[in-house]
Amino acid sequence: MWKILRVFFVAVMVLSFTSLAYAQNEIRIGVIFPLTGPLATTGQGLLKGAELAADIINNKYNLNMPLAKTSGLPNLKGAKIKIIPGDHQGKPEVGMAEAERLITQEKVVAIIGCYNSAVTATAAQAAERYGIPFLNDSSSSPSLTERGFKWFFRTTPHDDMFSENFFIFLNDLKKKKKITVGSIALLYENTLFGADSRKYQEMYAKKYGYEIRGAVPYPAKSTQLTSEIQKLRSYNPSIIMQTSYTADAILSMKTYKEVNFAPTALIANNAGFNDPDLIKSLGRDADYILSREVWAKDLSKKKPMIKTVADMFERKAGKPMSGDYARSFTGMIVLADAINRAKSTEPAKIQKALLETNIKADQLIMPWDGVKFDPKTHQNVLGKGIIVQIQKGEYCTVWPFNVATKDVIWPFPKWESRK
Amino acid sequence: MSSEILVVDNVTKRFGGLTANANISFSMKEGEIIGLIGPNGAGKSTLFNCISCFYNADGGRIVFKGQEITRKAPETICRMGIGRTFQIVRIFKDMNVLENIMIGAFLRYPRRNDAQARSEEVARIFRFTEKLYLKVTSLTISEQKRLEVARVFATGPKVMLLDEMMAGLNIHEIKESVEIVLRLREMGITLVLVEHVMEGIMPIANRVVVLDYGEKIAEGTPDDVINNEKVIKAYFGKKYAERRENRTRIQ
Amino acid sequence: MKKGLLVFILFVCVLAVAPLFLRDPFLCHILIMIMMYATMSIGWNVIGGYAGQVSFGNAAFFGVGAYTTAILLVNFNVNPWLGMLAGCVLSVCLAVVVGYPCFRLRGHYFAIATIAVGEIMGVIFTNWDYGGAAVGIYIPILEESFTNFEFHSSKIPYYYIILCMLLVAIAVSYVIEESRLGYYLRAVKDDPDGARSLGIDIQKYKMIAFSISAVLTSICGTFYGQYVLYIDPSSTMDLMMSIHLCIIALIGGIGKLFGPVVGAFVFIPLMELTRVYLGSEGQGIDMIIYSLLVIMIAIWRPQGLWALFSRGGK
Amino acid sequence: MEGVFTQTLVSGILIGFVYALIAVGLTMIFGMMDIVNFAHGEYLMVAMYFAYWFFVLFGMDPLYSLPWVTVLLFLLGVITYYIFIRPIINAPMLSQIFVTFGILILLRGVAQYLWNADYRMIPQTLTSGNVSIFGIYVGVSQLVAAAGAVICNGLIFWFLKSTRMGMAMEAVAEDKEAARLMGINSDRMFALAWGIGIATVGVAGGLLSSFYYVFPEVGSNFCLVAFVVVALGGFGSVPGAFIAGIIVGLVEVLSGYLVAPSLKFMFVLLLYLGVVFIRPQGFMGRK
Repeated sequence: MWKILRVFFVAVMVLSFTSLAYAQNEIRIGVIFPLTGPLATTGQGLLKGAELAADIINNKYNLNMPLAKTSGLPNLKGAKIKIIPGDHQGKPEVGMAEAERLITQEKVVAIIGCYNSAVTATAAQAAERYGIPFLNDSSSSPSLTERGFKWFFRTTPHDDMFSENFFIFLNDLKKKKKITVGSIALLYENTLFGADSRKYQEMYAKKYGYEIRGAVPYPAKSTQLTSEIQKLRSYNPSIIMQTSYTADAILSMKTYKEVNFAPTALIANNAGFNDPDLIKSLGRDADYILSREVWAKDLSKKKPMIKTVADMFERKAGKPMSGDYARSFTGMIVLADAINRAKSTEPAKIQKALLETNIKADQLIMPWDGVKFDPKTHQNVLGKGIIVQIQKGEYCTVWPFNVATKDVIWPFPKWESRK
Repeated sequence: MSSEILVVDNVTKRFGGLTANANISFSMKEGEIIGLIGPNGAGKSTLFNCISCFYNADGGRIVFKGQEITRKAPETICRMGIGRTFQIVRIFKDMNVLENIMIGAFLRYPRRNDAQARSEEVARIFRFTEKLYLKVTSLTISEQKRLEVARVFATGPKVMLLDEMMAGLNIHEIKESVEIVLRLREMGITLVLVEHVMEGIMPIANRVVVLDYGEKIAEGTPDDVINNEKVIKAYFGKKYAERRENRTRIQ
Repeated sequence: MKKGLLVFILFVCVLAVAPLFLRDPFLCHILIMIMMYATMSIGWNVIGGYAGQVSFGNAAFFGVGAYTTAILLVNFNVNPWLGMLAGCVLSVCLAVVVGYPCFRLRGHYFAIATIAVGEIMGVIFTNWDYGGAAVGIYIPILEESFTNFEFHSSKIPYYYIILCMLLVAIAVSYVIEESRLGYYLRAVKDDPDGARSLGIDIQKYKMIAFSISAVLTSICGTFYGQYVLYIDPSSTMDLMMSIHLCIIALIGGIGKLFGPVVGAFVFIPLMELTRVYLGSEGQGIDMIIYSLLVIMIAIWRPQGLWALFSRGGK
Repeated sequence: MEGVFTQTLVSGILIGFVYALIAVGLTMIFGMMDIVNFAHGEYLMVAMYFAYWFFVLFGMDPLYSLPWVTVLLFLLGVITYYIFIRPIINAPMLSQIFVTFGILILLRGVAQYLWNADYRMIPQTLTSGNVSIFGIYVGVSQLVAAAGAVICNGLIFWFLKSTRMGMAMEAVAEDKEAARLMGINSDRMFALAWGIGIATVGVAGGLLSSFYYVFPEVGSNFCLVAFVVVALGGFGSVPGAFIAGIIVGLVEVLSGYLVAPSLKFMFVLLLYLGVVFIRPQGFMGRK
């Protein structure tokens, strides 16, 4: 028996000290997401989004999108994008280690990642140390672009803007739809994502003159949320703003129904509420939830390209596209476009090209006004958020009204009034 | 009273309803060997544990060299000079002979080399010199019991409580144990032996204390005790005691 | 013992020289992680191996070490090295406060009580706003120097610092094994009542072992904070980390001086490799391999791999 | 608003019953063999997946598939015993801990390999929706789960106390060697203990699947609670686990509602540490 183990042990040591050979004309881009652990399902989807973008770039598709019609990067003799995946398991130190591994061992020219804000923080630090461009596609914690990093770029808007959108939306409801909007209570997961969202929601509530009756943090991975929701109910708010990942989003909706508690509106800060698994698990109980989003399939009425990409994604990943997966897709497109314009994989040139990025709105599958990076913070200033509502099991854009495809259903119907 | 090294005064111990020891008193002078005998279940082990503070007596006092120790912890009284062994041998199975003794020696010799030297010396006294590095599990029962005594001796005690040291031994081993007890006494150690093996304890004990049903029914030199009616009754039952009485009267 | 000493000296020389040949930072990172986990596992071995008290709460000491240094640095601008000492002192206090009641329990009850204590510490730090609560603490990026305990240009200084910590841990562990404390702990583990009858105050000695374990784990907490420059409750006080410390000692050889070191050199690369090469498909294959190894060792080789290498070990 | 408090109380008791049911299997296995099954939460996860697949593939509502899930888990328990546990029956505590810990990671890895990491839930079941009793709204599936837990606990208690097989198992728990002298094949008893222990967690999984999501790591949410319940109730005591389960459920929900939700689990742990320091063997455990 021990012969085998010793051989196995030697093999392990040898394997870990060899570095991998790789083909010549390919652009190696590192992609770091939570591929295992509690957020594995989101991580896998994000990876598929980036892979779809790489596929579109590497082959010819007639889509009005940078590099879609050509195969590979024309300015680099048609070199193909090669994605090197990395799994950070939701742990900051593993994110840093993966970033270093991809940079030093896999010799990637740039990195996209990491979804979890805390992991993006440490991974971006590693990239900064080695001077490798780091494009953040889906982390929404505002502090990431306030650390003055030279190599860090972010395409997605962050919580600061998203939180403000909530209250602009509420104001629009009051002005245009003559809907009275009452007091608000917050329910959020006691993690970096939740704590950050709460801070900004409270800040903007004060700024726009809305009353926050109370804020209830809950521990992640709870076995039950009854006590939290009952405490929320004791504030008897009219609107609930919730920040949860998928597991607790499902559990909380089930509990709302169970204790027969229906606020006049439930507004969610993306994440779990925009995960296709939510609708799959809750079925019709998920209806009427309002959630901030950066992408929605029904936007394709104004931009058909969105539907074709969404269908390609569904075929590739086996689940419908969501805001998160659209953002990792867009992140790859923006990065590839920059490398192509830089005409080289040399980090400084890519950085300069990223700073000059100016992608138009119609070339994106996102409802943004385009992609342009602020020279100091490297944050995409043209990013915009939208608000979607789940109606009959589908995400429909309801705000801003000029882009909306469906009318807002307000208030949130009582549980017993539903069929 | 001053030369009394250990005084047991009205010690009582109850387990729920059962009174294992009821008002037992006796005292010991330095260098004496006391035998503690009595039928099974007489409360010998309970008294033994009370003295060594593994149980805290419910009533009465135990005084060692003028200091009360009734409520003390076992480790404290060991430091004060009362060492004890166990009915079922409790030696450290993962250690060899030398290491077992060293655990005892460490009490008086904190530095490792001194403890090791002392242990080797103790091993010589207890004839373990060739077996120092043997795993203790390979020792015979009598060797294991002897090792336990050696280990306690290494802590430098004034009084040693030996719990059924001779039980389960053959004649030759009993003789060996007796020699060890005598040598301990020569070294000025006071001994309390709980025993069933009469031929082992009777020849060497200065005094014998007999317990029955938790009470002290007799105390005295071995000869007094052997002829004491109450002791015979306790050991051999009422019927035998009466028959023996008639016969002696007839003679 | 001669052979063991020779092996140890060779081992130290190889480690000391390694960074000069090893340019690749990622492998340097793996070696740093191996040495950090080895140091912590040696700390765990003092209480779990020598004293036989299986604790699943050692990650709390790691967290206290990391947080004390970080808070003192961020809020009071205290040098990280002083912060490390403060961390050790606080960890020892925690060990005593937790140890006193917990050591009255035995076997499974003790193990589960330590899990409970570890989880309580996690909840407290997740809700302690002054300590950054769930947001965690970003350790300020200071100018690179030994006194600031921060190095940005290369990992080599970190490598040598953790190597020294590992050597300190091995030395402490060796001294314990050869001293009264080591023998007494083994006696307590083997037969508590027997030990008491020989004058050993078992609570006191378990407490000493737990405090040493706390210090060795706490210095690694400080190191981790200065190395990653970001700490949060879930990455520093995680039950899985406490369990990994036990597994590493188990794989290498419980209660043996070099057990944790061998264990770390097998376990950490395995974890990194399965994650890097198999994890990305997210298929869980890495978990399956890692679990089968743990089961195999637990069933067929409880004395650990160390015995495998040196024929019966120390 | 007073309805809210009583509602919290009721839901605390209901979840407490489920905790009790999960803990009963754990305490039985420990009572018999002094082995703490760290993988207990993962068996719960496997049971929930079985219930989910019965629903998706055969359209069976979790209540109908419950007997099947229980039988499958019973077999899984017996297989686990013969493959993993028998070799370490007399091994030191640490080896036992790491074999069960190895099983925990193995089941999680297999679940992730077979069914990937998505969150799954049975959307519409017989017991969905809620019912109001004296004005208190309670989920029907929680009620059914609680009822199932009580019945199952009762069955186990009856089985151990009055059937021949049950008493034989109690005997083996008391003293392995003595039981063997009485002609009881302790090996088969251990297999039975594992079978029944894992089967009870199968029932809990089946009942939970009607109102709780499942994904490969859902076991860890319940695992620690089960340990606390077992240790609080006293290792090896089935009635102890039952009472402790309800108390833990209540403490968790009430402390969450009255004090602070994010600290609710800490109160459960403090309760546990408090009780165990006073009575190390828990409420009703053997010393």
